[in-house]
Amino acid sequence: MKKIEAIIKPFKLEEVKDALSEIGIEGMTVTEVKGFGRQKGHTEIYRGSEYTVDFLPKIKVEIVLGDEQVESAVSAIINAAKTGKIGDGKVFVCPVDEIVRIRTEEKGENAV
Amino acid sequence: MKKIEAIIKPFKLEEVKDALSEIGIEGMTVTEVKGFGRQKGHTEIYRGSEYTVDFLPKIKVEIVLGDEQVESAVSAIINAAKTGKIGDGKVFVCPVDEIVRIRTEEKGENAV
Amino acid sequence: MKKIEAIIKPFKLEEVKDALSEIGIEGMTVTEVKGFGRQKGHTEIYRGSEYTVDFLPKIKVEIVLGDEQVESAVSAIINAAKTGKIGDGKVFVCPVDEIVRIRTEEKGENAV
Amino acid sequence: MLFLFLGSVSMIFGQEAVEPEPTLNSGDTAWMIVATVLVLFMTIPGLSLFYGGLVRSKNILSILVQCFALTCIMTLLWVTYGYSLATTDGNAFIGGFEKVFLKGISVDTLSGTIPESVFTTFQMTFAIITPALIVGAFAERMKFSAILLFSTIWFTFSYLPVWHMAWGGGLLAGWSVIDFAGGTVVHINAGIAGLIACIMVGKRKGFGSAALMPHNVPLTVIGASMLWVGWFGFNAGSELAADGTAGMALLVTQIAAATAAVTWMFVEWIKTGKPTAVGIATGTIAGLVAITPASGTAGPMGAILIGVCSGLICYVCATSMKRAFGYDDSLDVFGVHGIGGIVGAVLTGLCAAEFMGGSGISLDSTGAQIFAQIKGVVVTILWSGIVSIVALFLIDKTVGLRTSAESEEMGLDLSDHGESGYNS
Amino acid sequence: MLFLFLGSVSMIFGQEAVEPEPTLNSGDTAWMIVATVLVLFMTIPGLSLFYGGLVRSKNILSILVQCFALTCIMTLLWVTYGYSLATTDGNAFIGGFEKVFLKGISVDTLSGTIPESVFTTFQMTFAIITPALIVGAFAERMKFSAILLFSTIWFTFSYLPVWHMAWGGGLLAGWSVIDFAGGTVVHINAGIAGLIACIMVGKRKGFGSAALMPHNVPLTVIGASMLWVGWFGFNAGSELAADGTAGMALLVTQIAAATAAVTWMFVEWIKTGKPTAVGIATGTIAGLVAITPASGTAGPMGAILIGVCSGLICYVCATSMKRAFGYDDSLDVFGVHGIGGIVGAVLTGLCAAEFMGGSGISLDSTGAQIFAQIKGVVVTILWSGIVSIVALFLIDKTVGLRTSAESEEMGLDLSDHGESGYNS
Amino acid sequence: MLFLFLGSVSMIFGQEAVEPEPTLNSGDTAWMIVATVLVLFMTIPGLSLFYGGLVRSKNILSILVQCFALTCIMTLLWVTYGYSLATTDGNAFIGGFEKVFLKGISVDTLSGTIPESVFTTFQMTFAIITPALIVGAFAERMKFSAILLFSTIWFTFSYLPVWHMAWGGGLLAGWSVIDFAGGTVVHINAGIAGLIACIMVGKRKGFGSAALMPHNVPLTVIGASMLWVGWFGFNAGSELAADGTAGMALLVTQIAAATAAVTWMFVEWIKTGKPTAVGIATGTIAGLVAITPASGTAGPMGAILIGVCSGLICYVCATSMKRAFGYDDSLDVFGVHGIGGIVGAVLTGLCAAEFMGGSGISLDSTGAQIFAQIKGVVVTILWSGIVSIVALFLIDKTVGLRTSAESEEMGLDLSDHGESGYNS
Ligand SMILES: Nc1ncnc2c1ncn2[C@@H]1O[C@H](COP(=O)(O)OP(=O)(O)O)[C@@H](O)[C@H]1O
Ligand SMILES: Nc1ncnc2c1ncn2[C@@H]1O[C@H](COP(=O)(O)OP(=O)(O)O)[C@@H](O)[C@H]1O
Ligand SMILES: Nc1ncnc2c1ncn2[C@@H]1O[C@H](COP(=O)(O)OP(=O)(O)O)[C@@H](O)[C@H]1O
Repeated sequence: MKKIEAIIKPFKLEEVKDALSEIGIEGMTVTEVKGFGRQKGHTEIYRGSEYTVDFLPKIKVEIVLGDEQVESAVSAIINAAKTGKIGDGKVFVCPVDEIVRIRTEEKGENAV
Repeated sequence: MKKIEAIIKPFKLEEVKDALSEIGIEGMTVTEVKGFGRQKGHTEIYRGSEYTVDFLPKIKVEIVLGDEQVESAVSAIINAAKTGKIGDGKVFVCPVDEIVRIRTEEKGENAV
Repeated sequence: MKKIEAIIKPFKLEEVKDALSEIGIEGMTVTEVKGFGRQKGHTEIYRGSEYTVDFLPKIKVEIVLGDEQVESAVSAIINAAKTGKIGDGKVFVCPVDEIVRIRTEEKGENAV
Repeated sequence: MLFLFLGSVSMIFGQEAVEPEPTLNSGDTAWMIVATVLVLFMTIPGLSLFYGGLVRSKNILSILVQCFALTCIMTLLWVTYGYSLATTDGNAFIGGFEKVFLKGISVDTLSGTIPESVFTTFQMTFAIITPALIVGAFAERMKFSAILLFSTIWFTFSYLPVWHMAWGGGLLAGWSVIDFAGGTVVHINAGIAGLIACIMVGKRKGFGSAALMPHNVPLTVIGASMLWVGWFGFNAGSELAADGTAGMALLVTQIAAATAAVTWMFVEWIKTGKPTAVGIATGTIAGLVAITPASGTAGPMGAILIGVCSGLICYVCATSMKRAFGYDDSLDVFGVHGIGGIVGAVLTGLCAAEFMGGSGISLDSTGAQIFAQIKGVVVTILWSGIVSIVALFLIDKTVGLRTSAESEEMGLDLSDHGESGYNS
Repeated sequence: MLFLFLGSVSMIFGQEAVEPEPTLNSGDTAWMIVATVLVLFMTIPGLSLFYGGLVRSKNILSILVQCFALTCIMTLLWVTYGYSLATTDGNAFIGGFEKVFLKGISVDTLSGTIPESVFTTFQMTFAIITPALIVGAFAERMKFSAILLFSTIWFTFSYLPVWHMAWGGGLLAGWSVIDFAGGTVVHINAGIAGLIACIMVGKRKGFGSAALMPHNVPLTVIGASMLWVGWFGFNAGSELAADGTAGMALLVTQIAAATAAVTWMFVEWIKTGKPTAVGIATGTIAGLVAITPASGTAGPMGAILIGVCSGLICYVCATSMKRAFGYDDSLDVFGVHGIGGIVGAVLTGLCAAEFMGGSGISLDSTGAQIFAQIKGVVVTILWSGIVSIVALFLIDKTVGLRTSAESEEMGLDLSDHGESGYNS
Repeated sequence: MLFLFLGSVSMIFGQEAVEPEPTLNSGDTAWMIVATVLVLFMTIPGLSLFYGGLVRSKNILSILVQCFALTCIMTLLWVTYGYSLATTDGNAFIGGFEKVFLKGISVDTLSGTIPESVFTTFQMTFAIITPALIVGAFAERMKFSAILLFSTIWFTFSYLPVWHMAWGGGLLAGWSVIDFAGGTVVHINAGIAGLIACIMVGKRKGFGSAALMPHNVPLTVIGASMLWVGWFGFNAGSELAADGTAGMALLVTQIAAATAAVTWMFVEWIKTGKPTAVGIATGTIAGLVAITPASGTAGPMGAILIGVCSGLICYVCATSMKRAFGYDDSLDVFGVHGIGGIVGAVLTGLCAAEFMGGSGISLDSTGAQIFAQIKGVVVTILWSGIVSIVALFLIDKTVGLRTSAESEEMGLDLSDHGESGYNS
């Protein structure tokens, strides 16, 4: 079992969600995060001084799934989230040892 | 060493925290997240139209701990977080290679 | 490839970011979290009663990087984030299977 | 002024001065229109914000909608029968029906030196704020439909009779009870209803264990500021004229509010080490409540006394007493309005005395006046208490008082109003 | 009062009563200074908050800056030529230039019983709020520079002429159209401009598919409360005196606002099961808009009728009609001000009738009055519509109306004003 | 009006006109009660919000509590000795003690044509806002206890003497310095105290490197709007009557505020490419400050001149000058109130001249008037500066001025008041 973590641009969330639904993935957890990378932040003006706001708003999407679904999920995310402009984000895949659904105590891939 | 990530209903946080304390786990990190799954969101009304708010507020609890504590921690979380209704959430367990306590630079399970 | 997760005190974020930049790490993702640990929260007063606010604001910094950078990154974080007072936080290192840059679809360490 | 003029003309001509028909005074009218606006401003946005900031974010809209809807509904009830039942002649408890639907009010009808339209609108704003005050007691758990029902019944059977008893020539007026601007009619009346209601509706889930913290203290402080500012319309407006008594009401209102706030702040500072924002704001309201009945008769020294007493006593009631008895008066309607109103009502008798710098009760009759004040308090407590119990009992047996546990968990904003207060 | 005095003196001496020069009345002046303050309060902070709460958080500052900047710019335009072109004698459509730069206004010049300085400032606040109302229609997407240009042109070629036609002795005045406080001059005028503008600027990205939810409903409710409170300056202030008509305007304004809000609330409750905060707040504004032209002539019963009709009709327009036609009038400027203004203008004719408790049109002439009202509405719609189309077309071809897709995505706060509303 | 009447009666009878005792004028009284309410509204909630939005969220409550507590404490100090020391006869620098505890003020005592109770409350609101203005300079780092101490000392030894010098027949009055509504007494006085205090308390941690961004710009814009609205009470209220001068003060205040805001906006737009919300709001305040001393004597053209100059000069001072000198005047108390006050004080001399449309200084004496204005400015700067230095030095050596580094990090809300502004 794996966990996919995708850092994406906030306004792409809906499209990513829809792309995942299409390949049958209906569960995910979403966090508002701030990203720091090559994409540079905007400048804000305050009292005549300009400040660069380094950290840009991003969305982290986490999906836990079975090994065989990983590949299609990653490409669904990439297709939906890509704008081709800097700051589009990353997808990471990590190993997961165990999954439990709290409601039913089902374990493993059944719990997803 | 392992990391437990539990996605739970927000109002269960206190109970989960207490259940973990009871088995001697005193450290954890908590994030407000939004969950998407089988549980369907509420509808909101705006200007006469109804919109379904897909993403539901959830809480992610992260605990890093030694291998032998994992089992009891998972069952403590499950017991405390369960309502039996859809949307109760999931528990994931992932491997962790190393832990450091910043203050003392202690490493491994001592750092927890 | 590895993911470093560091839980730090909020006002140390700038210093940690700068310390990482110095060793060539320019990408990271930051989340506002709440921490529960040995450090005890402040008390707030409301209507004559005091309440202890258990959960303290912390910052989680996530960095994905190649195996050989891990050590220097961890020590950079520790040096920058340390105050020596309780509540300084933790650094965790987890394994990562794959990384993709959404914009270019580059994979592995090139995607960082 | 016109009196004066007519007086002087008569003197000039050596004629008999006849008591003149009151005519419209534009200065009094200007002030009373503004006073009306200020009292409306107290409820929306003032009180709404004061209360709204104190609840959790999932219930902010429920408070705002409750205050807003009551503003509208009380306007219509006042027009329909409230004005008539409160103000026209009747028996010792209630007036009659001759002015239902504001019958007879035209552009030309006067009430003293101001248009009757202004008088009825001014009094309408009092009828609005009183039920709105009560909602703080059962905040975060009572059903919207039940609140509207309760307010309508309570307005009809408690607000209007107490109005008539105190200000419409009824029972309390007969006892010469002094209630210049509504300490009894508004604050005690509402405070008791709040106490009964919060007990009968029951405690919020988590009360006593979880910290049910205010979600937005700045809103509360802004709301308190607006209440303060609007209160001058309430108190100085109750003179119904722009004259020396209105001016003195302005001054003593300001002094009592400031004194009570400072008292609360220092007591809290000494007891807990930290003077809080919610504390100083609540202290101000306590002072404003307590000076209300006295604002037409007290002098500056009386105002200081009333400020110190109300700040001190309401602090104890909103903190220790509430904890001791264990009722969940969520936003301290009873602790501040009920208790503050009682403190003020009793001290009104004392501070009207000449030796206190008041407007003229002699030393001898001070005791009698204080006794009359106490009688007024007791009648109001009983009346409002009984009406509240009966009304809540009936509603509980029919539509039900309390929202479901699940709705309470989710928040009244979503469950009752289908909306969240904050989105991104 | 002084009239009265002079009258009585003359009677005493048996002299002929001469129509006296109007002199300054301090009560009227007091009221009109305050009314001016209240109308300014309607725009900033009232309207700014009402609108600001309804947009997404990335556009909050754009709304606030737009309202604030228009307040300043309209002040200067009014001083420069607005007051002169609107109020001085000219032809049926526009006044003259003799008072440009407020020439001739001094400490001693009067306008009726109040200083002319007060009259011009009072009217300035109307000139401020009218263009500010329009910004709700194209919120979240129109460029700041284009908004300032459009407002300047529209103010000059639509607001000033309609003012002159209705209140400056022009065309509508000649037809005896009743517009006591600006239903036509302000609300229909702005509502039509909003409709045209939202169509010509185009829909927001995501309109119809994504939920473009209000980011802070409490701000909206506070703003609506402030609009309500300030509206008494608007309506009762339009009497330019503190007298019985001002008092009646106060009363009917309150009744209509409350009635429309309650109507909206119950309709929404029945249709969707939930009475929302945005709903009841919007209903109030609909009622306030609709009573505006009628506030000097309607009685309480007329106010209830106007409240019910405007609540009902505006509800339908802001929900179903907008969806049916598919234009993105973001904050319902047309649905509430345009439609509410039209409903009010027409009903003004009816409610002025004696049998409706109004101020005296006989049954016979009611039909004629309603017809005059309709003519006034049509002229205003055409005038404002044509000016808006031409102005927007010209701006589109020169500086452009709409912000780039990227800026819209990022939000106008950052793209136009270089600031975020909220930081930590 | 009464004068007029008595005059005409006397003429009729051919008697000698005797200077009549002033009697209460209900219109003036109505206006002055409202003006008092408006000036209180400026401090709470106006100024509190304006400042509160500009700090980081961990310090929001500290600002709100400081303003609120100062409101209360200054009320009590004014009642106790402030009114007496400021207004009664004494020497050139300070008054006497005969009205301590408001001795002698009753329902019947008048001050001109209004009750003395209204006059003292009106002036009390000025004594409230002046120390509250100062807290912006040392926001986010000074201890609450030190602030209360400093304010009390500064009020006693700087505010009261400058009041007496300018308005109580003292030194500046002797020089015929014009300060209609408090440019010198309030704004320069507070601005200098702010400058000294921010230097002596030291910079905030991170000043100059980190972006200490405003946490809630909408609060700031609302606050600025409320200050604007309330300022009419401040300026037009300073006439103490509802007459032509009050009306003109209303008009010029509006014009100057709008002009300064527009000036700031365009300068910022040109220099940085973005007109910000904080910018336009600050520009308004600069204009309001600068017109304050001139509001009783300037005409519309003078108001435009004052607006342009204050917008421009304050922009430079709050941006470039502050950066050049490196002091951390957190919320620009000196840059806006100090500098704006000085600009206004000097231009008051010019704009009172007849050729500027002012109220009547001849061309010849304009130079002398400007010189008198400058003398007034210099005296105020020295007086307030010295009192501030001594007071801050003493407090620093006793209770300490500055909060600990840790408390500053945590935020004053938790460290001084035991509360967070926002919870969920
Ligand atoms: N090494 C990293 N570890 C964790 N997150 C990263 C890393 N590098 C980039 N990110 C995240 O990805 C986002 C996009 O990265 P950026 O370098 O700006 O653009 P791109 O992905 O197009 O090269 C960042 O804002 C950050 O949230
Ligand atoms: N595959 C998944 N990956 C990550 N998080 C998930 C996944 N499936 C569900 N979740 C999280 O768990 C929450 C509960 O899931 P849901 O399907 O609604 O109910 P249940 O867990 O009772 O079956 C979701 O809101 C989401 O946050
Ligand atoms: N076992 C754990 N798992 C996850 N996070 C932890 C754990 N223990 C501590 N933390 C995080 O680290 C923070 C600091 O820990 P704490 O025990 O207070 O101090 P210290 O790290 O100095 O011993 C906590 O607030 C929490 O966010």
